[in-house]
Amino acid sequence: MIGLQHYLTLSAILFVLSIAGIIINRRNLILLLMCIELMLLAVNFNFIAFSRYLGDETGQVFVFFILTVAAAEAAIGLAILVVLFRNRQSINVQELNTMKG
Amino acid sequence: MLFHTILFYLFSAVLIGAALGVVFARNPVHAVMFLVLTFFQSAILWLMAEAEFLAIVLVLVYVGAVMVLFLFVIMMLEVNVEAVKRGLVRYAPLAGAIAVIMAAELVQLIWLEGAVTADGSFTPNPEGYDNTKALGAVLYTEHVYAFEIAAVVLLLAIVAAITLTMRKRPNLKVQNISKQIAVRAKDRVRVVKMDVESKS
Amino acid sequence: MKSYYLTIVLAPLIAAIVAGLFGRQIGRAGAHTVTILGVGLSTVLSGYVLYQMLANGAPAENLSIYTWGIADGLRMEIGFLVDRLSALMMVVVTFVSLMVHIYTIGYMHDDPGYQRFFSYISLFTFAMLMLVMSNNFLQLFFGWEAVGLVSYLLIGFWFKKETAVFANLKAFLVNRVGDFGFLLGIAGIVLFTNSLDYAEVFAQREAIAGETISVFGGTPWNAMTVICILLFIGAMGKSAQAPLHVWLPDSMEGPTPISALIHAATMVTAGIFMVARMSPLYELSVTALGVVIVIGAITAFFMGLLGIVQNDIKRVVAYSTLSQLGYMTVALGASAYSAAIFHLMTHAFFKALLFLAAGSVIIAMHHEQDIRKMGGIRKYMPITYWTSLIGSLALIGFPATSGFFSKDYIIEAVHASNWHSGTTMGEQATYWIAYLSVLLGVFVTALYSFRMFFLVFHGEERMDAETKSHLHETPWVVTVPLILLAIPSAIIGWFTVEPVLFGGFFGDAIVVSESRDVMSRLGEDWHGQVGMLLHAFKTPVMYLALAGVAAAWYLYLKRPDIPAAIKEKASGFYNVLDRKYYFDDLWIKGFAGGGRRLGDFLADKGDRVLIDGVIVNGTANTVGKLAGIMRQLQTGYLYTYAFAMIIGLTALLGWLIWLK
Amino acid sequence: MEFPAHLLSVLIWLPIAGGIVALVIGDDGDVASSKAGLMRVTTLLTSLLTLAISIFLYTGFDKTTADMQFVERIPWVEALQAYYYLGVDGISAPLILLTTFITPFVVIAGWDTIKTRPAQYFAAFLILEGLMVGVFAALDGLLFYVFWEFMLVPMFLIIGVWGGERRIYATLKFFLYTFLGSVLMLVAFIYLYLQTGSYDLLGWMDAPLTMTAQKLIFIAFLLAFAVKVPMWPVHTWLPDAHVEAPTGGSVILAAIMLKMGGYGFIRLSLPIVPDASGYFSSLMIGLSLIAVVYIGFVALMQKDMKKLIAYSSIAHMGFVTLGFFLPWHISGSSGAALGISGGMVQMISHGLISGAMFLCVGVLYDRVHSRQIADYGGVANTMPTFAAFAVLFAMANAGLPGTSGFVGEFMVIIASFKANFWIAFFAATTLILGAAYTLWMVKRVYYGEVANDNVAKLEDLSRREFLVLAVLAIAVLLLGVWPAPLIDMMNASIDQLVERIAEPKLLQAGL
Repeated sequence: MIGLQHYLTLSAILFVLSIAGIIINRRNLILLLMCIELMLLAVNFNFIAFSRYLGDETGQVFVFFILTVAAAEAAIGLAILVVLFRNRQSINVQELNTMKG
Repeated sequence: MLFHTILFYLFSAVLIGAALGVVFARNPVHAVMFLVLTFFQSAILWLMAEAEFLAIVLVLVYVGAVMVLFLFVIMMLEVNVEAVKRGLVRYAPLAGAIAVIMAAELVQLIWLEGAVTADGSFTPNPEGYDNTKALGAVLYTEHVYAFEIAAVVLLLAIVAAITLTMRKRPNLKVQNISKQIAVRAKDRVRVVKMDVESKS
Repeated sequence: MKSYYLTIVLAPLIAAIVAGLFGRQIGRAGAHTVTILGVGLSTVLSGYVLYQMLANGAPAENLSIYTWGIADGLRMEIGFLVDRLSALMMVVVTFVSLMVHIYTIGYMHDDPGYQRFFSYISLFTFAMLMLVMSNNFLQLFFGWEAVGLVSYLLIGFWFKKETAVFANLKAFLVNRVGDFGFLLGIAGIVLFTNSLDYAEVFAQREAIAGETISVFGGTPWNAMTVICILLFIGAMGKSAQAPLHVWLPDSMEGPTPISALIHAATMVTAGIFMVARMSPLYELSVTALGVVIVIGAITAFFMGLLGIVQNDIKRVVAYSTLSQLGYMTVALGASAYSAAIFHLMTHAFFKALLFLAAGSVIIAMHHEQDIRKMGGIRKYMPITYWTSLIGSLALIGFPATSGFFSKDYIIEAVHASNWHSGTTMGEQATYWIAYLSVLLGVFVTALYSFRMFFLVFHGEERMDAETKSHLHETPWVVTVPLILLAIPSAIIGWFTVEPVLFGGFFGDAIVVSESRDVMSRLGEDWHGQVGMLLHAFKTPVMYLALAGVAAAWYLYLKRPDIPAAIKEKASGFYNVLDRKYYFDDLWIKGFAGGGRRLGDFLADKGDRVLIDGVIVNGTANTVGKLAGIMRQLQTGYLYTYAFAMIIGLTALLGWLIWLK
Repeated sequence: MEFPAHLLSVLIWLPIAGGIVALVIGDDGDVASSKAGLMRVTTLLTSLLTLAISIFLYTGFDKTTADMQFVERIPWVEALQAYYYLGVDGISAPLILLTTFITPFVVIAGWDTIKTRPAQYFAAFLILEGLMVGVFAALDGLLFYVFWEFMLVPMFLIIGVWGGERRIYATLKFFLYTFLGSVLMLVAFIYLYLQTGSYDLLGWMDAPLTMTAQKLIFIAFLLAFAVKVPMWPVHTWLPDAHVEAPTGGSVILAAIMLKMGGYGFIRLSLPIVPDASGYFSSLMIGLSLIAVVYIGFVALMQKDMKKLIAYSSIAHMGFVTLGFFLPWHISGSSGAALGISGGMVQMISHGLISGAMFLCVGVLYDRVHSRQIADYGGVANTMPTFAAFAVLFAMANAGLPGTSGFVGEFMVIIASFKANFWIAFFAATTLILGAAYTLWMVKRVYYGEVANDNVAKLEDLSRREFLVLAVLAIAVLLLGVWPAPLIDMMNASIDQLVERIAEPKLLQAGL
């Protein structure tokens, strides 16, 4: 019988994978963004599973908003990426250390 | 119910495989394709959890819009994939360690801690339940402000993205139409009065 | 009478303010007119007050003017206590001050700071009157410090002179050392009586004497002894007793009228006056009296010796003043307060006279003060000569002059005092130190006085021709005060010795315990002035004085080569005298220099290195260094921060799940 | 006499409003512009008006009661039980009068010597004035803290913007020192709030506290106030701040801001934690005496006039703290109040004298642009009137009777003799040390031959400078000759304070 735990486990696996992905793909901004999308997906899984389990639509409303914000985030993130590439001819994170004081 | 279970495991397996693909793909284009696959599988699993509306939205918004955007950008930028992927292994142990620890923590939480009641089975929805309708009913009543704000956020994202990527090219030769129309004769021709010059 | 007293005090003050603030508007004549009027008014009224007391037996008055402040039950008031002691002091102060005012017209004639000078000396008169008329310790301290202030201003009157501004700073600081003790003494009095008023304090004096106070460790000291010695430290500063005497010779950098008024006649006697005023307290502490008499004896003899080697005309007189102040102090220590005050009075006249005469010579010599460059001035300046002679004779105690009576009785008093009849070793030693000092002091006094007298007025004329051609008697504003001071110098002793010393003149103002009352014992042998003159021939005092004069005559007029030879032979001793027993070195190099080095050390090592360097900036540096290490973690790469967050999140989760 | 309603509020907010108006008027970036002129006149009038109104504080003050007067109490932050609660007693009223008295001088002193951003300069002083009055008038802990901290801001700007060469170092040091101290004070306030449920300062005074709590609170207060006073060894910010601050800044700093520390001790430490104050009183007396003696020697060797006066301020403030902590060492029936009164008088007097001395340095600095003693000599030749004032203030600084400088020292020394001979002994060394460092400076700066061309070119006081110094001189002399009005003003409150600290809180609380 498939239940809450299964969904949660799936979500956990996705989450852990996305974290590993962030660490491994630390140099490529695009892949980082994709891993973040993956992570959000994992979160969404949790919300949906709980929403279904508790019979409360509010969880799904949350997913709805997360999707909205994630879309906005992806759009702006990619826009920044484009600008960045235009200015530095690279999206290698290794070269982005102007934050260092 | 068995059929249901088999389907769940099947789609889950594909989902995990696709996610692994996203993480480990050498080519970003492949990674995007794997991500698309991940989303499709997720949508199916959501359907199985009776969240139809969100499943459709996921496919439409993510696969249809966001992923296309990703692809678009990747292809436009023509990133040197090899250079970017170099040194990937160096952090793999760290990634593995963190992944294992976190997985252990989550397993602990989900299965052993009893944070979730032993019987996590979903109660079946009542007869005539319509996920989209129910969601709509909540969204436009209780969460209407948040909904409006979400709209604003999206608008902002559009504005921001356009502003960021708009390019001014100072050396580009373009016509300034309004200036052309507003021009007057005296701006162009200068009448000079001068004395007659005598030969000498 | 209140309005009289107020007028006496305020007239000089108002004159000083007018002359000081509006000096430019009223001009020179205006300045001296207003101040002389002010002081003159005080003189007349003071004389009237004294006359009322003597002739009509007016009682002593103790009245309060206004309340300065009340805190914690301690009343601090400003008020006047006018009894015969203060009345006498008032007359002396205002009279000498008036003379000096007149004299100043001539002496400061060409000085650009004319108005300022008059303002200062009037202000001084005010302060001194406040001091002597005070009925409480607060006002006493006010006057005490105020005269010190004016003294400071006047010593440094010619502030362009480096030596003058050095001397005034020195004078003020040394006086402050005395005031330090004085203030502690006052604080001690308040501790035991919770009052600042003389009358209230004296009423409780027996109680203080019963108290003890632990100063060093747990050893209890008699409270009265501690208080009296502390107060006497103040007197030592103001009255220039060794070792706080160093400022007085240097104070001669000030204009001569000041030396006469402040540093001879009045201010320096404030200490004597104060101890006499406090006689009810001192009488209860034999130890304190012992300290007083020994300090006085040392000052009287050793400071006199220094006078012999000085070549500056004013400094000779200054050392003479030190020595005479020593005499007065000795008298105080012998419980012969009236003798001390009597000597204070006669000394005020003849020493002011000597200073003014010296000033007169200095004017005539165009501000030359070195007696080696004078000589034979007698015939050019007859008035100055004769008045100086009277002054010098009074100083050495020549029979029948005022100094004779006062000084003779100090010596007699020491001889007859309880110290003589004391049984313990300490008392005997004290007696012999005091007695020998005052006795030998007579010889020394005569020697230096007449050394100066002969070198200045007799012998060959050693000044240059230029000076000599201008040498003539000084104008009347100078000579008149000389004459007016010469008269009391010569005769006042004769007329006042009996009432002041033996007539119970001071009434309740001076309290002497029955057993120590040396003056009344001497009074039993009193047979009139003539009797005393005859008695003088039987004591060594007069012969010592005459021997001194003779020695001076022989050494400096007849055989001037001998002193040079002595100087050659005993160069070690001479050096000790010339360097003033190295006291200046002790104060300037020892304390002042030590203080400066300590200050430097504390400022550099304490504040700059230890506190600012180690603690304040050290903390800042440590934080900086730590931050430098932490900074290495901040690579600036986005992913480092992301990793940190992830690791942190994992750790937090782990802590929540497993450890909590 | 009738006095205006909300007198204290008026005294706080009028200068602040005036400061804002001055900011609004502005200066057009030009000192000589008509706007700048208008701004200056506005500033001066505001400060004078504040002074005039503060006279009502004196005339309407009831000297016979120790209760708070001119009380205003309006709810402020209801959730925190914080009130806009103002009131004065004999301890704070003289300090408020001092504040309103000094500020006009600062305004006049900066009249045409401030060339950069004059509007902000004058506005900063007016706002500072309001805040300082606020500190003295506040009876609510939170309100007190807000004023206390806000006070730092204008001062920080004054030193940081119009200061000398090393102003950044000095401001940072000043700010960090004082801020560090006051943060702990806030912690203590919060603790007291949790204990009593209100921010009422007067309520805190009656609150029972255990000895441990008292000790901790005392230490927190000590850090805040000792830095402000400043006491040895947290004094080193003061010389730097003074040296770098513009003249007006130095005057306010020395005359009033240092008093905040003393006020804090007497308003908060003593009554709220009397037992801990007693426990630490030996330490406090020791530190005070170190301040008197050690700092006296340090002051002696300063080469910079402002630094010298700054160190002398530390030494004089040592008398304040000495006086405040004497009561626990005096066994007899009287003397405790004498020391505290002496400390209070010393604060007022030091405000006048140090302010005047900094103004004197300012007069010289405006002409020669140097504060080094070595750059002067023989100033009395070219500036006789000024030299007269300078010597007067120097004498007052040395504690000469007849000037206000004497009154406090006298009372504290007498009280300290009641405690112990040696305390009085070391305290009295100020007679010598104070005279030594002050008069040595006078000698080197004012006396002697004209030292150099700069001195030869000096001009004597302008009318503006003369007015400022003359009024201060009169105040210093008046207070020295007749301090009774000031002492009377404080007596009732100080007696009450002494009674309060005489009975231990521990017994009262049954702890």
